[in-house]
Amino acid sequence: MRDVAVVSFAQMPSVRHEESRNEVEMLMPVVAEAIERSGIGRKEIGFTVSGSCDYLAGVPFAFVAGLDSVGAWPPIQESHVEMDGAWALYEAWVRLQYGDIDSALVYAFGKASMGDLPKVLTLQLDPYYVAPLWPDALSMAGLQARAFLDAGHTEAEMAEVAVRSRRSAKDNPNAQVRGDETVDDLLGRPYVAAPLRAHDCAPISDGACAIVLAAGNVARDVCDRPAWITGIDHRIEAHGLGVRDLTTSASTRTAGERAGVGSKPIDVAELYAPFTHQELILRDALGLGDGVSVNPSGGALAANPFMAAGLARIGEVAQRIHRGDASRGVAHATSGPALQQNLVCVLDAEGGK
Amino acid sequence: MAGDEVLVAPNILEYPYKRTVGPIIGRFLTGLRERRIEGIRATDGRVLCPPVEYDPANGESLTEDAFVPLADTGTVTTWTWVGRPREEHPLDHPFAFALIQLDGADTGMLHAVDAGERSEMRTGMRVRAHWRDEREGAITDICCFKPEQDA
Amino acid sequence: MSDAAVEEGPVRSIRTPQHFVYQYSPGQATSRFLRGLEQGRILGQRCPQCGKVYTPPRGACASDGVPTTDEVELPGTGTVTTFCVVNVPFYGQKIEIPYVSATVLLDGADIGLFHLIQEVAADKVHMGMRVEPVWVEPADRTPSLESIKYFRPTGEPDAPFDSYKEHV
Amino acid sequence: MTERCAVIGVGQTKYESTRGDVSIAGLVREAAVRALEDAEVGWSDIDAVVIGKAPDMFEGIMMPELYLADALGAVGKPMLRVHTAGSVGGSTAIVASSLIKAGIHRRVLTVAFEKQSESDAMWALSRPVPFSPPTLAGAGGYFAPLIRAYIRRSGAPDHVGIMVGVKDRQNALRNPYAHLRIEDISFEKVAESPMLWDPIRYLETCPSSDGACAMVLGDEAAGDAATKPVAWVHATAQRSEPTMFAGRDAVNPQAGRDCAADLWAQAGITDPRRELDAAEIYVPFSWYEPMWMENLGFAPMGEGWKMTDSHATAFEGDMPINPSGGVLSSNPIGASGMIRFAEAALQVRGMAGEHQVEQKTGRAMGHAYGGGSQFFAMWVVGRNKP
Repeated sequence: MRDVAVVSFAQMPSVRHEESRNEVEMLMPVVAEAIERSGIGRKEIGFTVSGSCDYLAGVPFAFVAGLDSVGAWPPIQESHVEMDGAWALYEAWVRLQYGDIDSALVYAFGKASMGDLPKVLTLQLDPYYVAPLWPDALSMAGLQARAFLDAGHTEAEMAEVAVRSRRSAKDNPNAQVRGDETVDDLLGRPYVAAPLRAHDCAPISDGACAIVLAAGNVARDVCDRPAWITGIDHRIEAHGLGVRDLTTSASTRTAGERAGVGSKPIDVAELYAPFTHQELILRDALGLGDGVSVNPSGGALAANPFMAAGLARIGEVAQRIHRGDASRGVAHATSGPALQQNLVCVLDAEGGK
Repeated sequence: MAGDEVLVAPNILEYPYKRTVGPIIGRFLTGLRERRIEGIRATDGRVLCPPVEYDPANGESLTEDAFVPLADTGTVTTWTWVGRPREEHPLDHPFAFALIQLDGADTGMLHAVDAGERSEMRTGMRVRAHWRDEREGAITDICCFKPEQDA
Repeated sequence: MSDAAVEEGPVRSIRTPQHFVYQYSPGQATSRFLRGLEQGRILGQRCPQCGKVYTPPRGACASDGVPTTDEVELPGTGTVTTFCVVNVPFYGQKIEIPYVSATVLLDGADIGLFHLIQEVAADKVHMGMRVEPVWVEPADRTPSLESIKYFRPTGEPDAPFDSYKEHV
Repeated sequence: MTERCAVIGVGQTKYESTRGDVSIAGLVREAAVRALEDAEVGWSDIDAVVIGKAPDMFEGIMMPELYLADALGAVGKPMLRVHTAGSVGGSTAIVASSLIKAGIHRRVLTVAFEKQSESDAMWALSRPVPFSPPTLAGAGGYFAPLIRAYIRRSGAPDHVGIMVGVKDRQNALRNPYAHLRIEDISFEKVAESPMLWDPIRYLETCPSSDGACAMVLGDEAAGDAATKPVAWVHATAQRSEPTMFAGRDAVNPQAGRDCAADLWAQAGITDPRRELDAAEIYVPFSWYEPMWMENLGFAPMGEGWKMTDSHATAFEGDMPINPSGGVLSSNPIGASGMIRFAEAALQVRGMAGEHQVEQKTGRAMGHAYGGGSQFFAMWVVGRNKP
C-alpha cells in the first residue's frame, strides 16, 4: 500500500450547547486551521470527504451546508459518508492509494444539542421489532453493561474508567467533562439507566474536527513527524443485540488484528467508548496491556461530538505522534447500538519507508 | 441596529411512517395478533426470536417453513432500568428493558418487563408475556412481560 | 378477554409514527439578517475576498470558504431572474396553489433570494420583471422572511437579460 | 498504479410506487441476490459491502445500513454507507470501485435503495424550516426555475421537453423493471398533462418509486474468471460545488462540466457522441436531457435541445440516452444514480435485453447528480479492458 499519514489535526472545543454558531460557522475555523497547519494549500488538496448525520439537525441533506466551510470553488473532488468521520478518513485513505492525488481533507461535525440525541438514536434500531418500543441509546448501552457485569465485572471497574478519563481531561482544553472525583464519589450517585450512572455515559456535545492526510514525500515535506497509517480496518456485526455476545467485541478484535495492532508495542490508545464498560470491552478486544496509555485526552467520556468523536480519536493519537509524545498508537471508532460497528487505525511515527 | 442574539425556534419532525413488512416479519406479527409467539430456525439449528429474515451468521434467507412455535414464557438474559419512562414507552411507570429468551428459543428478544421496582429485577428471572386486549399485529401487542414465580 | 382481531388476514404493514422536537438556530449571520427583517430592513454581507454580497447571508462565502463580515443594507427592489408556477399540492403545504415562486436578485446583491410574486396574475410574471417587497405591518413582523409578504411588480421597465443572466 | 475493476454482476428490483410485498431488507436483498446470481458468486465471495441511499428521513431509519448488515451478508465484513444526495447511487458505486482499484478487496457488493412509499418525498424535501416562508415545493419547485432559465438562454422550443417525456416512457416499455410503463404514451398525452411546476408538466417529471439496485464489482482476476461478459471500469469522476454562491451557474454547473472533462480525459474520449454506444444520465425532469447534453459536452452550448429534437437521443438515434427509460420512468431516489451506472454496464455487457442498443464502440456512460445540481458522479465502462 502507499504510505499515507495524518499531517494535521484541528478540533473545536466540545461544549454541551454551542449557542450562537450553526454547523458551518462551527466548522469553518476548524477546517481553516487543519489546512493551515498542514502546510498544504487549500486548492492543492486532492480530495475532500466528510462524515455527518441528517438526524442530528432533523433536516435532510445536513451535510450539504458543511461544504460551504471548505471553499469548494473551483469544484472539488468530494464525497460524504453518513457515518462517523473516521469512516470518511477510511474513504480518503483508500482514495489516496490510486497515486493521482497526494493529499485529502477529512472533516466531521455534529451539533447534537439541537435534538434529543438518546431518543434520536432509537431510529438506528430494527424498525419493525425494536424501534416501536423506543429503547433509547442509554437503555441499549445499559443492556450491554448488565451483560458485562454478569460476566464477572464490577461497577467499580466501570467507575475507575470514568475517574481516569475525567482526570486526563484536566489537561485537555477541548474537553467538556473534567474532574477529580473518586470511585467512591461516583458510586454514591444515582443510576440513569441502571447499571449505568451518569459518569458511565459520554456527555452530549457540539463539536467538529478536521484532519489532513498526505501521501509519501508530500507528508514528509510538510510534516516533521508524520503519523503514518500503518493499518486501518473496520468490521460490522449482526444488528440484533439478542444474537450477539455483548460482553466482547468480535468486530473490534478482527479489525485490530487486520490493522496489525499487536505486531509491535503500542504507546497510546484512543478508544471511542461512549460508555465506561465499552472501554473495558475494547481494551480486551484489542489486547491492550497495562502499559498502554488509554484515552489520555479523556476520550469520549470527556468530549463526545457525535459523528466527529471517532475521527477525533485518530486526530488525538496523531497529534501525540506529531509532538513526539508517542511513537505508535491505535485509534478506534464505533457506530451503532452496543458497539455494532468498529474501526481500528494504527498510527506509527516509523511507518513511512 | 439589529440585535446580536441568535435566533432559536422549535423545528418539529414528525411523520406517521407506514412500513410494509414482508412475509417473515408479517407472519410473526400476525401470530402476535393471535397471541402466538414464534421463532425461526437458523441454518445452524439455533431458534431465533424475534424471527429474522436473514441468518445473521451467514446471510442465508430463512423461510416460513423454518418457523417454530414458542411459549410466551422465558428468561431475562440482561436488563436495564428505565426510571423515567418517555411518552413513547410501552409503560407509563418505571420498568425494565430486557432481553428475554423465550422458552424454546436460543436468542433474546428485546421487550419491556413490568417488575414494579428495580430491586425486583435480576438476570435469570422468569417472565411471561402480558398481552394487550386490542391487538393490531405489532411488537406492542405484547404490552410487556411480567415476573413469574420460578419454576 | 378480547380476541376480536384474530379473524383478520395476515399482517402486511405497520404504522410507526415519529415525533421529534429540535431547536433550530440559523446561526449568527442569518440571525442578524432575520432581525433586520423584523425592523423592515434587508441586510446582506460582503465577502472580504471576492467582494460579492450575500443576501440572505449564510455566514460564509461558499466559494472562498471564509466568513463574510462587512454588513450592507439593500434597498429591497430587485429583478425576477427566474421563477416557476407551483400547481402541485403536497403534505404540509401552506400556500394556496397556483402560486409563483421566484428567484429575486435584489439590487446590490450577488445571489438570488427565493420568494413569492403576487399582486400580478401568475401568467403575467416573467423573467426580468422589476419587483419590490410588500412588508407585513410593523407590529406583526417577526424575524423571518415571512415579514415580507411577497414581492410585487414595481411597474418599471424590465431589466435587460444580460444584466441578470448570470444570477439564476 | 491502480488495479483494474470490472462489473461482474448487476441486480435490480422491479420498481413500483409501493413494494408492499417486502420489508426494506427484503427490497435491498432482492437486488443484491440478483447481482450475486448474475456474477455467479455467493455471499462468502464478497469481501465488503458499500451501500448508498438518499436522506434517512424518507424511511425514518437513521443509518439503516446498521439494520441491513444481516440482510446484505455483511456480518464480519467492512461496510460503508455513502450519502451524497441524489448523486449517491453513482458516488456509492465509485467508492466501491475505489476499494477494488486501490487493491484492498477482490469482490465488493454495492447496493443503493430507496423505499419512498414509507413516507412522502414531497414532505421530506419541503418541510418548512423555521424563519423561512414555505415557498419551495419539492424538487420540482427548485428545478423548474432553472429549466425556465435554460429555455430562455437556449431559445429551445417548448416541445423538446415533451419529446423527452415521450421518448423515455417509450424506452421504459422495453424494460421489465421500469416503474412507469405507459402503453399509450404519446406526444399529446404528455402535452396535455397538468402543469405542476410551470414549465414542468406532470408527465415530464419522475415518479416516486420503491426499489434497489446492486452490483458486484471485481478485480482483474475476478473479471477474467467470470463466465459472462463483464463491464470494465474505464474512468470514474466526482465533482462538487457549494449550493449557493455569488456567480454560480446553477443551470450549467461548473462541477458537471469539470467532472465530465475529467471523465473523458481519463477514458481517452474526445468526442463522446461518437465514442459511446449509450449514456444513462440522470434526468428527473425532461428538460434535463438537453441541459446535460450541453453540460457533459455531447452538444455545443445552446444546442443540446437539437439532439432531442432531431431524435439523436432516441433508442434508434446515433446517441441513445436512457434506453432503460431513465429516471423519468423509475425513481427510487437513492438508487437512481446506481441504476444509471448499472444500466451502462448492462449495455456494454450486451445484457440489456429488449433495451439493448447496437454495440459499436463497446463503451457506455453512467451519470448521476444531486443537491442543487452541485454533486456529480460519473463513470465510463467498456466491453474491453481499459
